Amino acid sequence: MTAADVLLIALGAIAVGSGVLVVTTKHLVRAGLWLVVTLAAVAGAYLVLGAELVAWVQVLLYVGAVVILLLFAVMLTRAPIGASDDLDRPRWPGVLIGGGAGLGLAALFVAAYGWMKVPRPPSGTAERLGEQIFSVWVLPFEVVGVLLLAALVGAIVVSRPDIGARR
Amino acid sequence: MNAVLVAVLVIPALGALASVVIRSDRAGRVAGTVAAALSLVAAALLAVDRAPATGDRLSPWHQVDVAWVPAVQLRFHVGVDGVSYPLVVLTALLTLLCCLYSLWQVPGERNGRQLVALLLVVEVGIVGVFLALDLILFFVFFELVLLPMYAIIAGWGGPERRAAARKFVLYTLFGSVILLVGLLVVVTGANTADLVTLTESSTLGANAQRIAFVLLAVGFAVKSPLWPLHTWLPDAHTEAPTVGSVILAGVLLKMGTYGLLRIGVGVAPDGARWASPVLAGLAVAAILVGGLVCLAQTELKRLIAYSSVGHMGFVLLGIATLTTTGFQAALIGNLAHGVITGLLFFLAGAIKDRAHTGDLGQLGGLRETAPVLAGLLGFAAIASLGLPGLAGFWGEAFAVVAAVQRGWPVAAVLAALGGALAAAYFLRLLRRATHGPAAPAVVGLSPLHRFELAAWAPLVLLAIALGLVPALALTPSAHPVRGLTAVTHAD
Amino acid sequence: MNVALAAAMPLAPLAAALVGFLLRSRRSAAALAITATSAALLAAVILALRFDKPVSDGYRAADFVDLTVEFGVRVNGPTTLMALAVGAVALAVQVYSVTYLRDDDRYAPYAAQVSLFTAAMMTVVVASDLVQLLIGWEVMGICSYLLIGHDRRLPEAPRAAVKAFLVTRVGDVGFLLGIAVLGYHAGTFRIDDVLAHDYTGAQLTAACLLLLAGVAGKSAQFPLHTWLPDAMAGPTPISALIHAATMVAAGVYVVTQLFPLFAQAPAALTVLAVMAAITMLLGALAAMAQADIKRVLAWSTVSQLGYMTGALAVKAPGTAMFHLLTHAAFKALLFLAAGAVIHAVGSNLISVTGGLRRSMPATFAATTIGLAALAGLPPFSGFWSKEAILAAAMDEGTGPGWLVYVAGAATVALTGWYATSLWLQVFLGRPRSPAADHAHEPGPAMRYPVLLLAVPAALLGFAGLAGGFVDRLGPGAEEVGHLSAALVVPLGLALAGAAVAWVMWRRGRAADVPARALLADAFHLDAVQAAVVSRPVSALAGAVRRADETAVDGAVLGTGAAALRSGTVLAGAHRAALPRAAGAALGGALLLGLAAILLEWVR
Amino acid sequence: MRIDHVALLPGYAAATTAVLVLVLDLLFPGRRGVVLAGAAVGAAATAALAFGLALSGDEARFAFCGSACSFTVDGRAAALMGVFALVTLGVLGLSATTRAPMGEHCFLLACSMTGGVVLAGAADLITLIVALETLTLPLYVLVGLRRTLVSADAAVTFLVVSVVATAVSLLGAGLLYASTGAVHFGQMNAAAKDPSLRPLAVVGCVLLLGGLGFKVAAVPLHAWAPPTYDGAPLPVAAYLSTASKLGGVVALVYVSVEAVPFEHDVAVAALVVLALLTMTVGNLVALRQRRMVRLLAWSSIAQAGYILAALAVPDGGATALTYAVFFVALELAAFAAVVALRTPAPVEADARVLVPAGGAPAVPAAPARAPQVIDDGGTLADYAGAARGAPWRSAALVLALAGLAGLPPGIAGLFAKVAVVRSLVDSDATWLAVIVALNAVVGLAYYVRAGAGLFAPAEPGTPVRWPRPHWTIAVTTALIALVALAIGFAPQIVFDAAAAR
Amino acid sequence: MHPVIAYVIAALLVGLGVYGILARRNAILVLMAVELLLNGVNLVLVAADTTVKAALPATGQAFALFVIVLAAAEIGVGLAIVLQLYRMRRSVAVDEVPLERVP
Repeated sequence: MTAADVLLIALGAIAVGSGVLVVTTKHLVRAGLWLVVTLAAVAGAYLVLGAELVAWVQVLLYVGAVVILLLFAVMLTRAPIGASDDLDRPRWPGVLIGGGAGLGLAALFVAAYGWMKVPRPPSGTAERLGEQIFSVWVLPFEVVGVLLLAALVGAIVVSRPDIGARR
Repeated sequence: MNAVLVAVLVIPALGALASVVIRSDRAGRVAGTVAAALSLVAAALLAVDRAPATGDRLSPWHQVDVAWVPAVQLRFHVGVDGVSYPLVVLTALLTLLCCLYSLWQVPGERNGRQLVALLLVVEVGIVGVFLALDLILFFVFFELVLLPMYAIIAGWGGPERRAAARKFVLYTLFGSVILLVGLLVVVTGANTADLVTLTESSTLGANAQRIAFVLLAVGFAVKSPLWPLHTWLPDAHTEAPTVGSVILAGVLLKMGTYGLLRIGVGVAPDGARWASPVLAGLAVAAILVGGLVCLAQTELKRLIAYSSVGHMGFVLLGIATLTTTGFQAALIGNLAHGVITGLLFFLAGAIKDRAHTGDLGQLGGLRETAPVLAGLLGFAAIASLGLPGLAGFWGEAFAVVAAVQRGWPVAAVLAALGGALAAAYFLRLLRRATHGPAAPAVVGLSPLHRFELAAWAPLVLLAIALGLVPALALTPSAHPVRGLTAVTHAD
Repeated sequence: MNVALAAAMPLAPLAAALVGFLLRSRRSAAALAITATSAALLAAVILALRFDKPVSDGYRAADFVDLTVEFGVRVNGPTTLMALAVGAVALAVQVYSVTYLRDDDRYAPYAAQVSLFTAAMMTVVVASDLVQLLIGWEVMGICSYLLIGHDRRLPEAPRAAVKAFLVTRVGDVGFLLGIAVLGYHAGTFRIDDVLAHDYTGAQLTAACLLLLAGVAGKSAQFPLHTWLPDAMAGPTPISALIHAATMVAAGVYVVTQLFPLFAQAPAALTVLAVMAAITMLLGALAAMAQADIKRVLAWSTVSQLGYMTGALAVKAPGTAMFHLLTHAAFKALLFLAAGAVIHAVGSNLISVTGGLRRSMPATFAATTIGLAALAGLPPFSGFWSKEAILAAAMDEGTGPGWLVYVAGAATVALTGWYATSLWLQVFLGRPRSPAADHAHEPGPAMRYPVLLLAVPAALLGFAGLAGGFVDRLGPGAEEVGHLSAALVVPLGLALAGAAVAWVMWRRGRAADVPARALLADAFHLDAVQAAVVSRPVSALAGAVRRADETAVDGAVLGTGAAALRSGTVLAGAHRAALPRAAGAALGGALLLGLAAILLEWVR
Repeated sequence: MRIDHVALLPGYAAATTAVLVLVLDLLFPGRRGVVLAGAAVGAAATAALAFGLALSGDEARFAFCGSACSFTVDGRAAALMGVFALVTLGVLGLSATTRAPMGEHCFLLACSMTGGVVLAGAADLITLIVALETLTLPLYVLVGLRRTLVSADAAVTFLVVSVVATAVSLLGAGLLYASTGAVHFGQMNAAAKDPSLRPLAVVGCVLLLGGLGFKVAAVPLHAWAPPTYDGAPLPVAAYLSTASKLGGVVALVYVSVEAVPFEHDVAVAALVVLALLTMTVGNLVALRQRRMVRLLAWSSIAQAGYILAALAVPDGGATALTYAVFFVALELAAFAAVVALRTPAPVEADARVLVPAGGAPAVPAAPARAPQVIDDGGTLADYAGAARGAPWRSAALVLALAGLAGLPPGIAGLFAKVAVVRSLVDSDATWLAVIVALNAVVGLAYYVRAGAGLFAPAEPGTPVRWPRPHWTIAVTTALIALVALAIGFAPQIVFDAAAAR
Repeated sequence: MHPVIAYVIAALLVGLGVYGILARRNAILVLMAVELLLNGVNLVLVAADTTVKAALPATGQAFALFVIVLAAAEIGVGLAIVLQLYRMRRSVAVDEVPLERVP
């Protein structure tokens, strides 16, 4: 039981706890905010696992961009600020499948790794990773560029009905 | 000569193309008919300067062998020999007659050149089946027939045509997909699809042969059709236009029996020997069921259709005996049935077109109002009940002889009784339709048209010729049949 | 040369038939038919004169690789005689018909059919191969069907025609199988080879019994005799043809040709004897009670055929042949004469005739000869042949022999009775109807055949004294022409029967025989046949058709319907909102994962 | 770090096409023809390069190789790149009258094509998944571009299910990595020794396959396909059912054959189950469809089942790809004919079909101004009389349907079926072959119904001659149909290409 | 340290994500749930780096980065599409989106 384990457990508790709130709260906006907490906690977990770069990208991209987008969307769809009761459908399928998936995976991992112990990974992997991305993974990186461009244009064209509408 | 071999397949295809492309309906029909005539000439030419028979096995008179799709072991390997030649000629002949008939009349005056085109495509498929010496190629041609025939029934048929056509196409496709699996069992097992090689020496294991033969038999049984896989036939025949019925009964069913003999027995002889008793049992059942149903049948075309079930039962019995006598009987039975039932359906069509009913209850006294038609119907019926001296006799009588030869007395007796049944229901048909006072439906029928007589005369003559000179059909096939039995008895 | 002549006998009428079917005018049709038939007869005569030794020749017609069929001719003694009889009767019938069918617009096809019939019978006579024989055999059947059904005015004609063909066809099933057995074991169907081949007893018995079925059908032996009386529906000349020289003769003739086989199959002969005994008695009894001239004659034929098969059963084929010939002569005569009577009074019924002696002297004379021959009174032909048969039966001495003899003797008495009775009722006494009053002889074309036939009917018996003739009859004809003291028994019986008939006639009670209804209906055998065969079969047919349509086809349609239904159900499952899609995806993935784990775990 | 740029040429061409389209759209605003032409040229160039590559040499080319390469271009990959490009070209040809903004339409198609091209060469999981995502993501937008309620629903359906499926396959990939420590195909089966991690590997493999099954619309990840196809603009539906499906097949082949042979027995089990479900459910439900596009959608689900069946036997990869290519050709022909038959009303008649808020029907709000706009597949009944009114287009459709049913004249389809059944029988899965065969019978039932609909008499009042399609659509349809017919007579090309390594 | 902890957290996040996807009506909330799921995946990938002897060290982290970008792109387009849906039917409830329209 090292400090790392304690940290991990703590962060995990936060992540899972707020995750539960994300999928159960009756307030749309709060769901978004709880998501921030979860993502942040996961980012922390990345740090503990020695993946700084991933952690920071997580913070920037997710907490910075994605969540903001989501909140904007919430606004644009005129969601009520207060609690709304019609957010959920019958729960049992979710409970069944979700529970099955989560617990099943957990069991799988426990069975696979048990209480195995590994040395804490060295920190400062960022530059190695970066260089890797620009060498080994440069092809997917470039393709992701195309992907993002497409996403950008697509998002614009979809959300601007006047584009291409002939008059 | 090999050019002719290809021409037999290409000419009808071009004819079909022409009759579709040509704008004027009349010209289109004529073009198609000309093509049919040419292909008949070509088919007849196949008999000249044959290659000498080599050895005891399948040795084509002429053959063409070109690689096509190595990946599925498909070669364009076609050839003709004594077994396939008569059937090829019969196919070409019937197609020509149907085209002639369509020159004169098309049901409901619906676009005749398309009908002619479809007939020609069907001819390509059927002739291809008889010529193919490669299993996959055989299957390609086998399938080629399906949709055009569907279109003929669904497009030019009677009131219930859609349902009948759908039943036909689905049921027969069921047969041919099973057949496909069977063929591929053979091909993958022997690692060749070449029929000549396969019949030379079957490298298949006993078990593979059994599986293969069962699948093949089921596939062909649907086409033949063998009881109890026959129920698509009556509906199809009842609804199909006259020319459709003629082709269907005349040659399309033969693909099944021919395939069973050529491929089923040819490539899986051990399987055949293992399954032959069952096959024979079903064949006898087909004979009896066909006869009894006909005895209780009240619709002209349905009756003829069911009689086909009985006749094909004899053919299959002949094959099932695995004796040369049986094979020869099956082959000549095929031809006879093609000629006679073709004629019967022509006549039934003529009657239904004129009397506007095929119900035996409403027909009657035909010989009072239309003596020639009645006479021809009588002739066709008598020929079909297997009267000695006419084409039908040889196939049926010698199927029985073959059964005796194989040591299946019970099958022989039952089959012979089935022959008696045939007499019973055909005489009943004649008594209902031709004898007695003229029924209102048959009063004032329009006289026979010269195109009709032109289309029927060859069939009448053939029925007599095959009856008096069976050697016409039996001599060419004697050698290949010997080869086949050599395979089936090679242990 | 002989071969060519023999070949000409069937081929000439055949050609006439094929051409005849295309003809329209009656003149040309008649000319053609008569020419061809006379040609055949001429050939038969020449052949009979030239005949010295059996010949046979043919060519291979059908090659079934390990079995072959040949078409050819095979000439021996009986052949020549049979051919003569056929030719003569056929010619007589053709000539007679020209007048008899004077006002029938379908004479042309009729004549062609008769020619075909002749050709078929000739084929049977000269066939050198069993299959070839079978061809003629069955073509004859179909011709009888066509000709019996010829008369459009008679409502029962079609039925009778169908019956005639079907009953014989049922017999032919056995015949075909018999041929198959013989041919298969001998490896050929050539009659000479078949006769030469030595079969095991079982094979022979089986084959012969099967053949007998066919013989019974064609030669109207019990229990397949029922078609013959109904066949009266056909025009009278056709009856003459069928009863005298062709159809019914074929069965007997074939057995004489194949007799060496039967001789080695005692079981078959015993069966034949029983069949013969029943047939001759049955026929005679039924003949006694008929009110219709032609039916009397028809039943008499049945009974006479019984004699012939009886002769075969006692191993005297030659005798059978002899009786066949004499019978051909007098039965043809009787029918044509009866035709004349019917023509004159316009009815078949005995009750409307009477006293025709004066108005129709020629017919009277001819009929008298015919009936005398039928009754077996000396010196007419029937007497000789019948004596020969009874003598042969007595010599045979075994059980079958005695059976045949006793039945034969009894039949002689009955025959004497009904022949006499018919003769008295029709020609003597006074006319019993206006028609009978104004009756008159028919035209020459009908009269001369009758008179010509009277000659053999009267004298053919003496041929039995000519050695050459007897030799030609074939084996077992030794008795022919040798009269012994034993003949008093049958002769006496015949006279007794005649006397009884005369007494009853004088009392005016000629018609009322004991148990008339039962006899008239021939012991209701038709009804039995209908109950045992016809009705069950048609019931079965109906059942099978229903089963085929509901069960077999139902299964097919059911499959289709089931597919559609399941399609509907599944489609219904997709008529839902988006989350179900997502749920399906995730649930599916989860299940796959679990399944994989389980699979992994069980291994 | 070796990079063989020749191997990348098709990829570059594809990406360039996308950019080119953007530029053209900027330079010539509103000139739909120019943009379309540009995109077409780009796609053609890509195809040319790809096939050139395929024919250039036998030895494979590699790029981005560290310890292992993440991009491999052998003959097969090159040919597949070419097919992607050709399909895109065909869809562009059918897009002439689309009511989506042409610039974006073409751009997104080009991006998707890029994804496909890269996918064909992908040699590691990351590249594979990224490429697949690039192939898919633009389609969300394209589906939505009809701007009707139907298409908005379609887009959301597609989006949600797709996202979920991607997440599933990512999870699978993650587990595979966690158990093998490698993502390059070559190395994955080399690694994975640790038995305790085997369960992880198994589950990962199955999840990955399942997630990819979404792309080919394998049951139970299929429910998105019918509504999405039906809601999308016809050309996009055509693209979805061909290129996108081909992408799925490629990914499945690479993963199941290249990546995880060490789990092959498990993979086989999973694939067999998927195959059985997919073909049976697809065919049975297709029996009940009344709308042309939905019928094609369900039929394409069933066809995916046959492909999966082929994948389920050892070295069935080549067969699966062969079948997929034949299927793509015929399916594209079918959609082309449908587009040509359902040619839209002229452009100016077209109102802004974007419905004002309030969820009114999807047709123009003021039909008084604009005639009813035909831009979907319609029902089968809508095709009555087509055989008379538009014989050639109907012929093309019949050809395609026959081929999909596996019957002449669509011999290509026949050979496809033969190939699948053959490989099944060859590896002693005869029972599976029989099931495939029987499914083909069920399939024919609805193909025949659709085909016969064309010959049904038109209801009175409709004009006899059908409106002529835009010339590009006509030409494209003709070409596609000809290709579909031609490869039926020279199928060996496809067989060879699919087997070329 | 014990990687199993991280793995279990990941598993739970995945479970939550799945639950959210199935239980939520609002499309945006569904997308949020997807994010949870993907975070779980990422955690698996990152944790994997610490347990396996990777052929190429830190591959998991690289993979995770790509996943994050993919997720971002999907969210971007996804939200646009959701907004379009909202414009069409004034609602973003996924269970109002039919898979098949019953005419």
